[in-house]
Amino acid sequence: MTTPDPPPSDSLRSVPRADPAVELRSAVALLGRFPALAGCDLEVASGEIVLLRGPNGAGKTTVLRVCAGLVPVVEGSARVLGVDLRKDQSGVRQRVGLVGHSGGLYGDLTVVENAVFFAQASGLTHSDAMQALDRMGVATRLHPVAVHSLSAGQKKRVSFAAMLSRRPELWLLDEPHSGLDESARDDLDALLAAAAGAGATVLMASHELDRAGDVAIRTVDVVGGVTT
Amino acid sequence: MTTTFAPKIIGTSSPATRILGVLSIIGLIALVVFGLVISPADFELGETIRILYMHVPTVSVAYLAFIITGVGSVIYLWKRSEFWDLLAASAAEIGVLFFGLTIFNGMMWGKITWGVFWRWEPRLVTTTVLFITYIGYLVVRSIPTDTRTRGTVSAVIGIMAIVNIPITHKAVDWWRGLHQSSTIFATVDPDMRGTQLFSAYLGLTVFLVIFAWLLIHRFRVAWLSERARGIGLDEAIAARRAEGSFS
Amino acid sequence: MSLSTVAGARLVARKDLRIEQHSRVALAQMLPFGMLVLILFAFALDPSRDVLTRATAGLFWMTVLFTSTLAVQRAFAVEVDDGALDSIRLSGISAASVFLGKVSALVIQLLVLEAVLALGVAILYNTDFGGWAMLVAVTLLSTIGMSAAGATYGVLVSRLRHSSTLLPLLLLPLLAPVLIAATKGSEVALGQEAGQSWSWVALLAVFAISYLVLGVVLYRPLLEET
Amino acid sequence: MLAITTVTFYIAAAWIVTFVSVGIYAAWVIKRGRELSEQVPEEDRRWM
Repeated sequence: MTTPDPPPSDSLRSVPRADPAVELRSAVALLGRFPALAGCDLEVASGEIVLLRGPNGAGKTTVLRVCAGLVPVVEGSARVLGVDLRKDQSGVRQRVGLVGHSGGLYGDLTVVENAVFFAQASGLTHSDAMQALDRMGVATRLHPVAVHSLSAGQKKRVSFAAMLSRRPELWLLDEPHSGLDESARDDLDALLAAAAGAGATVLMASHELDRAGDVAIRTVDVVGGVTT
Repeated sequence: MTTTFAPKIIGTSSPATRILGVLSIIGLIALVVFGLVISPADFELGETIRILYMHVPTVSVAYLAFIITGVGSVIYLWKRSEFWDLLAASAAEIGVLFFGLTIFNGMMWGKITWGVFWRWEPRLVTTTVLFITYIGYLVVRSIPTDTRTRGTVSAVIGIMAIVNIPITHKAVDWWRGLHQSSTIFATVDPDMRGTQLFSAYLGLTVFLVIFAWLLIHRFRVAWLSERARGIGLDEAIAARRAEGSFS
Repeated sequence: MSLSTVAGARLVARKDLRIEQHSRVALAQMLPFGMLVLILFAFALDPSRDVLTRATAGLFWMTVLFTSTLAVQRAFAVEVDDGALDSIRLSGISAASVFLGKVSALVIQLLVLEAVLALGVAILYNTDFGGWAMLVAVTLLSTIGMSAAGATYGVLVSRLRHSSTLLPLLLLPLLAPVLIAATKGSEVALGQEAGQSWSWVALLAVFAISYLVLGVVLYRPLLEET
Repeated sequence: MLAITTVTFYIAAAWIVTFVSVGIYAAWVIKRGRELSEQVPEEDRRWM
């Protein structure tokens, strides 16, 4: 059941360049006592856009949460942005951005309050937050609306804005295209391409192969807690 | 520090625990002889002094256990070593057992002395509140999570709880208008003489030996069950990986 | 990049108070609940036999204790519901800031609740208030103590399953000394009982300081290292 | 020597319950240790 390394990793090793952004080796991660990751190997070079593809429950979300330093790796090794997560699990948190299934927002706060809170929590300013909302195309009329009354797509834009304002080096996106309308998906693709162009790395999970595949440089299949 | 298995010995015993086990049994027999037969009834306490030969050792051992839990919790959060996590948990379980017995013995003593099982006597109240505190600790440990979260969460409770012991003592003492300082051993009557005093200290010694014996065994059980869980994990991982081969 | 501890704590506290301002859960749910408990106590204890007057302080603090577990539960439900706690863990806010922020917001909300409940006690139980300095000291210190212990256990149980039923089991025994000291301290302040008045205040201060220090230290392993 | 009175019942209860509880707990721990040591391979059966 050992899986060969994906081809790009070999070519990476031959050419001296920056450390890979993500490097999981036989990583095991538990949710409760369930091994959500069962010896997962994954390598993502910096600047890459990688799509994790797989059915529900394959472990895609856990890969993202492991890379964010939110779920510990109990066996194997995990390095993200040069940080050894088995030694310093939280060392990478401030440098990554995660847009998960749940929005990671406060439903009772307004769009602006959420965006400003998370920007300030990362040491940024009010105007950084407003710029990010602007960049994500969140209409001004929505600014004073409580997040819980937004549609799924609008909420996703706010989550992206909260992440974007922090300028993370590694973007971890769970089903980023779901819930978005066609024009928003185009915007998102453009955003991801621009982010990768600016040196950020994007790791996203999706079971929607048709769409997310377009922007991804490389697709990795995940099933049964391992990459295949 | 690694005691490897001698082939003849099964389960969690080792030469050291065998000696402790034999000492425990001899000690308990001696305690029965001294506590129930040889030593006389007390001038003030009457026959009820014999309950103190059980009461004082169990409560002392329980507090000792909780101190070990507290210290183990601090060291676990600092060093993150499995040893201290499991030692803390093992000690807490034994502490809860002995605390339960302390409350029971206290109630028996109360029934004779006051005619009722329960009175709002400071020691009984404090013991009961702390008993429930540590039941919380054990409940949290029984919730399935990964080892690290379980260790962290229970260590935090172990530390919070031990800080609470002196505060609860003071609060309950003052609440009952008991303003003089009292220690765990205050129930060992300083007026006790001869075989009474001897029986009291014999009880303490015997229960400390039993505690050491139980703690070693319990720790080893905890250690083994972590290893068994590791084997279970390997199987779970294999099963998880097999999910992929169907599709 | 990172905020100072105080700035982070202020940010978190302001955020929690803003959430309360929008959702009004404390005002519209916890406060009526507390009032209801005060009234139910009266039914259970038969108000005509002036048990209530004698037990005022105890009943008041029991009510506060129950309400405070609800407040703690609510304070961490808003973090967990939509995964906002993860966003916080990824932000630059230190664990100590999150703790102090959560505690400050809890203290402020509980103080308001206590003020209204005290008014309710004065009317329903016909209590004469007096000994203001000590009442204020007792209330302030016990509220800080309850909030500090509550914030620590609140985040702790949010990491586990069955968290809503686990919280009272863990929190209430820990708060037993606070209940005793706050009740006795209040009785002394109200002149219902003679006693070493300030020793209760001192005990509450020891409790509050201990659990503030523990919370600052222990939030790190709870939020950052797991 | 312990005099036989009504008091004896409660004293006996204290002693017996203590002895029996500790005994049952010890037996449970030992039994559990034996079960587990059968599941765990030899090389893992060291304590620290």
